Amino acid sequence: MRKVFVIILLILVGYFLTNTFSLITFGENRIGNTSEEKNVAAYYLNNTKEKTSVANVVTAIVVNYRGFDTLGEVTVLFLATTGLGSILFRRKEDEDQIERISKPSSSLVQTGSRILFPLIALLGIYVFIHGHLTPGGGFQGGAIIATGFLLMLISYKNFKAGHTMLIWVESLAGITFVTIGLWGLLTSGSFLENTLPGGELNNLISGGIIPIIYIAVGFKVAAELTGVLDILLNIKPKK
Amino acid sequence: MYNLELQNNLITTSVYGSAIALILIGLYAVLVKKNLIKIVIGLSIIDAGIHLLFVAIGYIKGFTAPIFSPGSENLANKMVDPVPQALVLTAIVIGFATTAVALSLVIRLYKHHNTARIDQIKSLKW
Amino acid sequence: MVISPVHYIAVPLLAAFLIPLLSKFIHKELARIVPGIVFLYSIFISITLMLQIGDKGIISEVIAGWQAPWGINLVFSPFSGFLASLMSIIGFLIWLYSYNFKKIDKEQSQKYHILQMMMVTGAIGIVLTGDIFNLFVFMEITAITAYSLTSFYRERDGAEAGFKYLLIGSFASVLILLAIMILYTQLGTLNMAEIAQKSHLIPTSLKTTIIVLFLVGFGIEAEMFPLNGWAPDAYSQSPGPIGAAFAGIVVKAGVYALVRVIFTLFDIHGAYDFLIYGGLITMIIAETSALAQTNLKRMLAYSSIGQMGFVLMAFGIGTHQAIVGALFLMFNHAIIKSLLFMSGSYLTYNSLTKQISALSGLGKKLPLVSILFGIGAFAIVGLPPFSGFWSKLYVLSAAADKNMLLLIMTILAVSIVEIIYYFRVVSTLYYGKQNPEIEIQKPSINAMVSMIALGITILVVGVYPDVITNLLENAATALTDKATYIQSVLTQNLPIN
Amino acid sequence: MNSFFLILLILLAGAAISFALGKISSIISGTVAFLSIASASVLFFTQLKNNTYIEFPLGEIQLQWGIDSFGYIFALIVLGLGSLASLYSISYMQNKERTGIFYFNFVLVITSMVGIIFSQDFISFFIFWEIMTWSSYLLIIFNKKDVKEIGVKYMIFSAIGAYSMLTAIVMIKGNYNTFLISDAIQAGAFNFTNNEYIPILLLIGFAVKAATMPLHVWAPKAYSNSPMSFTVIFSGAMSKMGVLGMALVLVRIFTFNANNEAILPNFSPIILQQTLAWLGAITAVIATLYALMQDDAKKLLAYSSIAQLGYITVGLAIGTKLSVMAALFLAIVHGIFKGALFMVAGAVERQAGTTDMTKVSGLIRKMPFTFFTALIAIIALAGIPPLGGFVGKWMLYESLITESNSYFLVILVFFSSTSAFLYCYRFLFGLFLGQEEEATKDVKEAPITMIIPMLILSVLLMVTGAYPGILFDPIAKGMETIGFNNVTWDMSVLGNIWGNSVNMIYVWLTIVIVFIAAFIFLTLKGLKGTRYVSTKDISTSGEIPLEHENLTFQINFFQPFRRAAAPMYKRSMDKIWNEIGSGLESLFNFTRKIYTGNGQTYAIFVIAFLVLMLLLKDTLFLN
Amino acid sequence: MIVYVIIFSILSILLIASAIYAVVQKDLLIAVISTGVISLILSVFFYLMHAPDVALTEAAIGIALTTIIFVITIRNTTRNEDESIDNNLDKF
Repeated sequence: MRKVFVIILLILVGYFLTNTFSLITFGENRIGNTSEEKNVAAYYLNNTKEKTSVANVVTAIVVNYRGFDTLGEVTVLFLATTGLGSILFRRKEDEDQIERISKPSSSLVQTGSRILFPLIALLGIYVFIHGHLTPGGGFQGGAIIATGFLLMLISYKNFKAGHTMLIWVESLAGITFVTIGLWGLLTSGSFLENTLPGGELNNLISGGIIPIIYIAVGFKVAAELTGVLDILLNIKPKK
Repeated sequence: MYNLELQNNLITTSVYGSAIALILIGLYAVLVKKNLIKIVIGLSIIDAGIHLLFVAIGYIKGFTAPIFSPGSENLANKMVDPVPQALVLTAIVIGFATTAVALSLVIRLYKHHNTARIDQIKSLKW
Repeated sequence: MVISPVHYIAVPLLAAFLIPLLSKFIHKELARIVPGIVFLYSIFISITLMLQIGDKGIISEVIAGWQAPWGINLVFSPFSGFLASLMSIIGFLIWLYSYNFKKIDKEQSQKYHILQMMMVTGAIGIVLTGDIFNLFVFMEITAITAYSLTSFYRERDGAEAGFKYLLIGSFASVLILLAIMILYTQLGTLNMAEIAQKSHLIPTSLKTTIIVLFLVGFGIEAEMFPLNGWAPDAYSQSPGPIGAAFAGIVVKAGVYALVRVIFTLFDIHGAYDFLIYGGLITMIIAETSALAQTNLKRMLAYSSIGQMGFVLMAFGIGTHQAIVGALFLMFNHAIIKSLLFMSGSYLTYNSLTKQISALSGLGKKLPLVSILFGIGAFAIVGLPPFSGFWSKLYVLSAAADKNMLLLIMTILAVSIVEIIYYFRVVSTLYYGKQNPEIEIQKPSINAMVSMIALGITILVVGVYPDVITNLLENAATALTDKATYIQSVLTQNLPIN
Repeated sequence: MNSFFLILLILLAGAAISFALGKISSIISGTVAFLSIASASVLFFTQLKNNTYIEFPLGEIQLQWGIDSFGYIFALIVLGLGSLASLYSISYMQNKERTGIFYFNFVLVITSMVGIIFSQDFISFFIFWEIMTWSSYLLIIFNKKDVKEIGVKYMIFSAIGAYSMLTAIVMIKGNYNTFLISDAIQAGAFNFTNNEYIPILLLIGFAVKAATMPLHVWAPKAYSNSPMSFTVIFSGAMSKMGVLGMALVLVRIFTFNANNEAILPNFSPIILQQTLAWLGAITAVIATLYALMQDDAKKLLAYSSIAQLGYITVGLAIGTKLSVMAALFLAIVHGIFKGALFMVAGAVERQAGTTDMTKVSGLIRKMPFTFFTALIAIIALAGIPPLGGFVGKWMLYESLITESNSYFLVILVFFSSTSAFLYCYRFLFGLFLGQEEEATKDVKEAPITMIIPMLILSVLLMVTGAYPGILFDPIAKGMETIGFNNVTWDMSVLGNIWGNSVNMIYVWLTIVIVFIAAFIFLTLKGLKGTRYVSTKDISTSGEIPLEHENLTFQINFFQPFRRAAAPMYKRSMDKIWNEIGSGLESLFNFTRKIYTGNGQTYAIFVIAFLVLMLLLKDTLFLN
Repeated sequence: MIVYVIIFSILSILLIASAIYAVVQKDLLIAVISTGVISLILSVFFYLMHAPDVALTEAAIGIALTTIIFVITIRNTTRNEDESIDNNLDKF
């Protein structure tokens, strides 16, 4: 009964979705001529190169034009970590009984992860340092680093992700982000304003504050995702 | 198969169609499956569909990625729409955060009720 | 530094990122104190900016130096400013109330305060932002914190409530994302002012789809029937002050978004009727469901939903006076329901069960809290001389201007239901048999201060509503004056680059 | 400072101070309450001149306060009775708990009634009305007896009344764009032919407070269960607020011509009038029948109050000069004698511990002053000459017979007022005469502060009986204010259209002389050879009654009557309302099952609603 | 062009198939891995639609992290959708 009703509903939903998207042609150029700047996309494509000296337009949008969204987004992650901590909170007295969810891994795995971890971390750092030049950036790099930590967390029974370090990294990265924003407000009158010189396109050091913010985002995301994993892995498994 | 229109239609169908299919399949899981984890899986499938749709509306046939790599500095007029991509980036991360919270709730519910079936977790009603 | 609306967001964020460091390396107490300072600062900003804009001005603040359509902007109009100020004040009082709330674990209190502060910040962000996707991001901030806070207590069924909330809330975000997507394909912009300016260009069939998606998506946040299944659970299972925050802050943000979409983005008359009927049905179902509740907080939750239905309906009437009434209702609901949740949570805390019957005779043991609860109950059902009466009067006379006799009758019939269940609680409190075994935990000074502040506000506004009506008039004008909104957003603050 | 504000301020301050002092001593608290009410009354009657008005804005709303001759009538009742009742309650409330709350609400009720009298605009009228409602609610449940049933019922009916009034008020605002009562009257807002809803809704609102069928069901228990010193106000003054409103509206439901004579364009206003008159008459009959069956003196008085209010309603509804005058006269006199009777009941309750007539009797020797008050008040209540009650009833009958066009109505009113003799007799006999009970052996007379107000009220009753003109004067002025022309009256002569007349002073003198003679004769006779026996001092067929057996003559007092009238008691309005209530409750219980508790179901609701909206989108959101 | 058509078609079929499989599969672990496959295919889609940033993000977050938190959850709760089979997810 419920199933039939749901399927009827789904058919209707599907009908409306198809109907709607049949009106939005796939692959159509809705930007128009970029120099006319009829819409935001055109404006971004037309101006990013000159005004921000960032090669990756998506990065420019994510970090600068819509940097506020990104700030919100890292906040969401931060809050998810905090929320997870509160949802899966254990009292102090339970703390001793923590058991890693995996049995001790074989030494092969352990050695492998120990070798792999710096490599993965380096890759992540590379990704977010070059966020303004190539695809990738803070989120991607941060997620990659978190994957590296995941390896360590599951292969070493007692690998603590280092709460103190996580807190430091997370807080400092967040504070950097907001402080840069407030610096912009202070000096140029608008929050997150790109106050540093743009530099040359396609140089590593270019784009003003954009790479700095993206690096901060990278560290923050890495710390937050690691924090999420850490919390989840620390749950006492059900007997 | 050389019919250009047919090719276009096929691509359109495969992108939009699979996105909409993902949404519907995810919805089915959320609305019918009783297992909490299945429901969360359903939610992330819906999210995936939405993300695909989002990128798809920014796609412009024959254009390149919105990156001024060396050698393509003057292709501003030939780049796909970067805005949806930026939005999807945000949406993916937010989706992940939501999924993490959802899963932690599932863990707690399981510990509390010793079941992961949504129709048995009804201590709050009316 | 010049005070600007962005401080509403930036300062709490900075504080939120700082708190883990501060509490770990300087002093643990800082985790609880800093949010209070932040809220005080928010109130300070509110006052400064409200004075700055005067009667009609709108401050449109751009972010990152990009002029309105290209970048994100924050709009501080009398309308959004009113709501932001209200949220800051309620947020502060809730912080004050929960400053040393005994039920919150010491170790948990840092997380609690961060989450609570960010929930308010997210709601303020929703209200202030001028960008539809940014609104979505702030909605997610609010939502994530709300899910976590709902399931904060381990000993209750918080997780269940949180999961339901999350399930429905995810639908909301999916629907809103879809709507934003379709909107973007049609207009190529995400700026709300520009959308408002160009919305007539969208083909009708797409436009209606967008509206439906927005209405249902924000309707979930605004607790519209039948989208509000999550609400009673979330209210009743969350910590008491968070129930207050839901009623006073989170739902308000949802209503704001809904109203913004209807009044500013798409000026659609059909949507007014939608609000009226949606609000009316919400009100009837919720209030009648509240009648049979045995759990105090769940009863308050249903009552809250019913009030939100009333607010939506008042907005749906659509005249200037009705909007003033609706805003007045929002204001009243924020302060009164906060008071009810705060005092109610102390009362239930001191009873053996959470049931209403267990409250009997507590009026003697907790006299001040009970009187405050009584004031709240009298105010929410709209008895003069408490503030609830005036909002009801405004809305009713606006409805009478449009000759909606049936509507008036229904509202008042529902109010009678409301009177029944609130008076049942009050009479149980004061005239029930006492249970001598209960040990009473007296509320702490700070909690009393915040409750008394709310109680006094209710009385003062009730006796002399003029203290607030001027603000409301301006806010209502700002909401309906679409042209000024567009103008001030799209031409102010030229880009610096 | 303006006297209006000063009066209200004194009263409010009195409320606040007596609330604060309630913890310390109930006597001090009560004294403060009495002093504030008394000084407010003094201020009112000395400082305020009739037809003075003040205006002040509250936001966009223009408020107007003032006092006219019509309000003056009710101010007499409210403040006079209020002062006496507050004096009375000092001793009555002595040694009771939570007296702070009692006096706070007591003074607040008085304040709000004064406010109602002041209000010349609907907003302040409604505000004070609601304050009156909730503060009296807190007093009704003060005794903690049947809190849920009585309190909730009172609140529901008050809310029905208040909200119909509010609906009417906002409709007046919507149609005529004014909140001022005078403007509304000018614009013909109460005119039935202009708008049917406004007068009907207003009348519903006032009828609730005046306890008119079928909205009376809250009244019996509310009257009998609140502390007696408040019931004095509740029944004596508060119900008159309903009368005030009804009088205002009913006068204006017709269209008037230039000479202020009603034009009768169609029958609808007449039907409304007749309906109300019939409702009043039926209320009187039914309440009288129920009053007969009560064993508790307080309940008896409560039903009797409802019956009396029924007469007043009839008088107002007939709407002629004479009938309205009769109604207003009855309203004042009812305030006096019902106040006195409730004071008597309170005194008996305080001294003997109960007012149950099967347990208390023969108090005449123990409480002579109380008995005297009861006697006088009962005479007035029954409408026996020479007291005020007679004058009112006389006028009412006259207007009913000559002007009502309906003899059935007359029959009903006659029936109920003759039946009223039965319960009047019972009250007096049950409490004060007859054999003394063991349980009430040690009863003493009530303290002096309770006796004084009772005696003052008895004296007032006698005076109004001899010189009804004292009351006719303000009533006539008041009636001229609300729209009657040339209201004539005489100090103590009642006339009728056939040219006969009665001079009340002669009647009074005659009866008093006869009464005194009889009193002396009976006392002398009684002194000689009366033997007092206890109720247990009997033996039935040689059986000696057991100790706990109750053999009072009071049990099943009107048993034969009850048997005869059994069908009347079978189906009461109370039951009907209860059935409606429980029906609604089960309906609500059914609808709330929508919240099944299953999150998935809620999700399906969302999607279903979304689909529904998508299906309807083109009809709903087209423009 | 035609290559694209073929790739898109095959990918979309795979996508839908793995989505359906993720929903119907009773073993939650396999279902979760299918969800990971969805993310994988999705990131290919993104790459093909000239959204390398999104593709990277989806790859890092969708494939790796989302999957791993699902697996942790399953480990902590139950592996079987109907909860009849014992949870034997001791190592992974």
